[in-house]
Amino acid sequence: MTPTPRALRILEIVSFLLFVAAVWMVFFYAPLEAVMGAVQKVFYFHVANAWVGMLGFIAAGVSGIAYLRTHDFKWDIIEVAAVEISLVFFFIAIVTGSIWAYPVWNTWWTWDPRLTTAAILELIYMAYMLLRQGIEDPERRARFGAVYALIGSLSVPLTFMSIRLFRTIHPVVVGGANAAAQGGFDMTPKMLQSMLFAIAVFSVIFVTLFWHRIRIGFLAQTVEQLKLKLSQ
Amino acid sequence: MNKAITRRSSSGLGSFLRAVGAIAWKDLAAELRSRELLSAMLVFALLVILIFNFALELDVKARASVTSGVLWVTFAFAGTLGLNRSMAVEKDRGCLDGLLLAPVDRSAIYFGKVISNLVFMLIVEAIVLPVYSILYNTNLISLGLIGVVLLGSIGYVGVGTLLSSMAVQTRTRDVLLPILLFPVIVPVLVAAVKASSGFLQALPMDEILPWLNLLVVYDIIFIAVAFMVFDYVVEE
Amino acid sequence: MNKAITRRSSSGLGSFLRAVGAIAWKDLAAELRSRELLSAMLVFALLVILIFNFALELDVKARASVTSGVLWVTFAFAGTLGLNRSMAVEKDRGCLDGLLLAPVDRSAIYFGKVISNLVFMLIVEAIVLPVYSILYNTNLISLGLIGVVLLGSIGYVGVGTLLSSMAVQTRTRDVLLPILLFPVIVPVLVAAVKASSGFLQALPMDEILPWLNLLVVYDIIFIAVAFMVFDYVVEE
Amino acid sequence: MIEVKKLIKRFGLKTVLRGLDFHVEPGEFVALLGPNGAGKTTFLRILASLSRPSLGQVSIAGHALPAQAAEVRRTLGVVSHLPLLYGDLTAEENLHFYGRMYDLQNLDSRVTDVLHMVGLEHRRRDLVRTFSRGMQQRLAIGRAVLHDPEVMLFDEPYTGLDQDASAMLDDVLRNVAARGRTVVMTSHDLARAEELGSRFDVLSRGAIAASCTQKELSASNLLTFYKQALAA
Amino acid sequence: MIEVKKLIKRFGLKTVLRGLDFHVEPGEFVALLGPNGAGKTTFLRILASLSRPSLGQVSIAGHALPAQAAEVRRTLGVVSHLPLLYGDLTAEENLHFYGRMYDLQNLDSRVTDVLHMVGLEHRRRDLVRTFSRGMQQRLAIGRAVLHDPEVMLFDEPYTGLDQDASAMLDDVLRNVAARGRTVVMTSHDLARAEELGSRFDVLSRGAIAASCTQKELSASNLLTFYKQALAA
Ligand code: HEM
Ligand SMILES: Nc1ncnc2c1ncn2[C@@H]1O[C@H](COP(=O)(O)OP(=O)(O)OP(=O)(O)O)[C@@H](O)[C@H]1O
Ligand SMILES: Nc1ncnc2c1ncn2[C@@H]1O[C@H](COP(=O)(O)OP(=O)(O)OP(=O)(O)O)[C@@H](O)[C@H]1O
Ligand SMILES: [Mg+2]
Ligand SMILES: [Mg+2]
Repeated sequence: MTPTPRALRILEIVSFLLFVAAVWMVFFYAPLEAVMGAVQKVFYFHVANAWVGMLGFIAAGVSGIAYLRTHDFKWDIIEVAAVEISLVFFFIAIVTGSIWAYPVWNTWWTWDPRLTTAAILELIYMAYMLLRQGIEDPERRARFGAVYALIGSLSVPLTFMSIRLFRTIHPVVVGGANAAAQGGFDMTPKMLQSMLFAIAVFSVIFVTLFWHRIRIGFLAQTVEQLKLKLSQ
Repeated sequence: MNKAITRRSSSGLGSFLRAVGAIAWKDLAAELRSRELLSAMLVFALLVILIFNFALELDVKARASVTSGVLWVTFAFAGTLGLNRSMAVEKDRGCLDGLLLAPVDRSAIYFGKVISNLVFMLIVEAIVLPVYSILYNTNLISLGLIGVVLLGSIGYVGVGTLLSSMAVQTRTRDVLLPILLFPVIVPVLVAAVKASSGFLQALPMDEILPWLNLLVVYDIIFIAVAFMVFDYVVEE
Repeated sequence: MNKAITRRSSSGLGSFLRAVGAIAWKDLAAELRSRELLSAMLVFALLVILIFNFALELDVKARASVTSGVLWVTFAFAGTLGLNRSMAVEKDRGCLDGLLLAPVDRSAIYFGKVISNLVFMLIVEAIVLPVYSILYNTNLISLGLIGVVLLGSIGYVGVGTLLSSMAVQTRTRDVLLPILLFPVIVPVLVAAVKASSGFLQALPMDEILPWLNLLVVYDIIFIAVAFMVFDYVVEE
Repeated sequence: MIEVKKLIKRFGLKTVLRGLDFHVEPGEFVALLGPNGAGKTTFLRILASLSRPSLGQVSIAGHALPAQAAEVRRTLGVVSHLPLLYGDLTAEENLHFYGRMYDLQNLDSRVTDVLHMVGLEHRRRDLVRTFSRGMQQRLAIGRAVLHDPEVMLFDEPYTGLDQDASAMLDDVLRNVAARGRTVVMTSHDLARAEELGSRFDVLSRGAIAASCTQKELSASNLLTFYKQALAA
Repeated sequence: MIEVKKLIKRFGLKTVLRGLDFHVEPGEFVALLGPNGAGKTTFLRILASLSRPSLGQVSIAGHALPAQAAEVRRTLGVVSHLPLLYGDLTAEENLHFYGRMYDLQNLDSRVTDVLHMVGLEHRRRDLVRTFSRGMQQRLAIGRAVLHDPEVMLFDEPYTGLDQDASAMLDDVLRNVAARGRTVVMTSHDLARAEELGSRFDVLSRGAIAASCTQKELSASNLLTFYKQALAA
């Protein structure tokens, strides 16, 4: 088996350190939010996870296109990796969200466009998994997967925009405020810095995991090929 | 070929149960291998919940009253998905004929299918309920409610299995089932909804009881009728 | 056999349109004879409305606010019924292979199916709307609303046709379509619901317009993408 | 063994079987011949209790159809145009399932024997969905003889079988005939029918146009007999 | 006309075609023989552009598959295990539909000719759903030759055909062969194959085990050749 490349090793360490730094920044650098207090700290992880997750879904869509153009299985592997990891990230965003929601809106969940669109986005990629599971021929699985990843990524923008289009209780802090929002707040420069930093850090973490998952994908492929050799 | 092939010459009941078991087993075995149907039903159930709330944008207080309604509609839709599939499997390579050729009582076929369908349905419900409790932050996991879900599902599957085996023999099989099933199943759904919301709002038992009774009565009637008419349905 | 069989040696576009026509025609002809699908979709649509109605115990004012939501969910469900069926027909005696063997551009197959699906959908909607208006005596028949319905249906069928031709080639074909379709169609549904209720509540045009734009944008994007990737879906 | 009187079968307005009379002694091997659309399959489906007569009496092994279908079914083994197999189960599982439905004892050894007989041992653990046409037909035959039925109704059983499988089926049929089983088999392959059959009935326009036994035939050959029957 | 090099087809881990080489001159009539599960249908489906090769080159009439499938399709007429007909349309409507797909002129007369040829004139207005197996097969053959294709890929076309229909098909095939069309036909009926074929290829374990022309054969007979090929 090919050993973990050095770059990846380094990346692992870096992302760990960055994560610690981010945590520190969130808790000690960024000021305490006046109204909500400590809970608001969730915000940094919440947003970071959500954004990174959504970026991942977009990435999956792109690699879907790449696969359809080239019919090169490497893109299929990348696509699956992107979807799987983003599923996790986005799920964390939803969970942290509801952790935040409980004290602020005193409910774990409410039927609000932003929340619903988020949940639906998650479901799109569960459907993606089901689709792949239902197909045996790997070539066709890759093709259909790519097509669906592409279609799915089309509704990411709406999910992102929803808090900016609908009247919702879910706050906006970047790009225009939201009248009906509850628990909104104006970011102090330090908050903004921390948020951007957190997003950067989670992006790095995402890349690390992504890389690992892709390697696993390729290893799995080689295993398949070895099995094939044996079966003949 | 020359080796003697002996049939068990055991009690009717014994072989009846063996047949029921064999049929249920086959469905479960196939599903256990692929797990397709279950995961599909699950995702679909969640989708229905979301779409409902989205399309209706119900405000919170309005919702409290309709929780159980939405819940049961969800089960109903997810259920048809399961029923449709489990009968489509029978029609695929003419298997239904294979079943009908077997020297087993028709009711064995019926109960076999009922069992496998019921298992699928209950598994889905077992997963949807907790998710649902979070989404609607009301705790749905109470003994009473579980009882209602059980009763409701039995009635639903009892009729559903009958009607799906009718639908599958028509040319429009892929569309007919819900049309046949929904109108018939309304009494069960109503009773189930009422009983559930009774438990959710922690009404006194004597207000819930009538609905429970209704539910039980309908279950018995439906199963009994289905059991009796199934022969005519599957015979061509 | 010895008589010469000549092919039309006409423009690519001409034969393209003829192919599209032939495919749409075949579906419509079959349906015109049996009228099964349409009546099924209709009954189902009405059922969904009723089920909603009772599950949610909508009181008049509550209903007014959710009318458009109920309508679109109804259309969505009835639509999947239609899409599923119209693709199942292709899979039945291996017809899909027959289509793929034909020397026509894949997009001709796509548009042919889109047309027939759209026709079915619109017919159903054309009947459901007045019925609904009568049931809940609110007049739904306004030019604006009809426009929205048209736009919404186009987007829905555009993606639906693509996804149904994917679903039909998987093992779980009878369950997969709604799961694939509903989540991705949400943008269209949302925009449609908002726009419709805008017209129903006679909001000023500038409040409706953004939703109409969103609807148009998604229609264009979806059709364009579906059109571009359809080859990959049907190419074996 | 089989007793059919004035059998009439209608599909809507179209009458497919027009007062068909048919009688088979135990141990007879009837080759049911006839052009496409003559009504062979329709007739066999009625004998198999899969379809109801519109008019007329049908009885098998002394039990009337459709009234006493239950008794009739234990005595039947059927091969139809469809394999009647579950695509999502393996070859083995399919036979096991049907074995249980017929309530057979020491099933495992029996299944193994049958799989060996139809030459699918090496594929016993593969899903029937992935079988080639001939392999599915082989398994369908195995399914039909699994419980060693009294009466066998085979509708074009040689469809899609290769040389070996055909030879296998020849043996099976000779063997069962030798053991005094009753067989009704449709086929368009007159040569094969002539080899196997002890009696030849020609079904034409929904009635038995002509019938003769192996001995009566021995003078002329089956093809001419068949042609005359249809010409008449 | 047909050029296949090192064709490999896998389903998951199972390799069905193992480096198959196949070459057909224009006007040749190749009878493709082989036991059940040899890979005949899989191979024909690849030639028909209905299934993708896992590896290897395939080209028909100078066009490579799957790249130039569009060009290839105009030249093909296919009979597969399934009739590829719409059950809810009449015989006539089915042929009309396919005629339009192939963009044929004076379609009505052509459809009438074909229906006459396959002996279904009297049923032209009946739904295919209600056809017997043999009648569906007849129509499937009609569908395949409707546009008088250059290359015909027939997979067990005699399945379910009665005497007349088989004779009809014999004529059709002789006729097209005489008009210099290329035919690849699979069959388990060696006698018939021997009559019609100008060349005989035996497919076994995913490769062409042996091949010989009509002339080379004339000394011995096909059955022995077939047996030897498999024994080898
Ligand atoms: C389960 C509940 C929640 C979900 C599913 C959720 C989902 C999301 C998603 C997907 C994003 C990223 C998309 C975007 O930035 O527009 C986001 C951002 C955000 N969330 Fe939430 N959220 C939840 C609860 C909350 C709560 C309770 C609060 C605070 C009261 C909150 C505050 C924010 C803020 C401030 C942002 C950044 C918005 C911006 O981009 O300006 N979220 N949330
Ligand atoms: N469901 C149906 N509705 C209407 N007509 C039918 C139906 N099923 C069969 N038929 C008609 O009954 C006649 C006999 O059909 P059947 O399948 O019994 O013929 P067959 O003898 O088996 O022919 P083959 O040798 O081709 O199998 C045919 O003309 C067919 O069109
Ligand atoms: N989808 C699939 N998945 C896995 N294996 C398959 C699949 N389709 C076919 N096979 C396998 O490929 C092999 C060849 O199948 P194919 O249908 O080409 O055989 P064939 O030569 O046509 O046999 P027959 O004469 O019975 O028609 C078989 O062993 C079959 O099990
Ligand atoms: Mg027949
Ligand atoms: Mg084959």
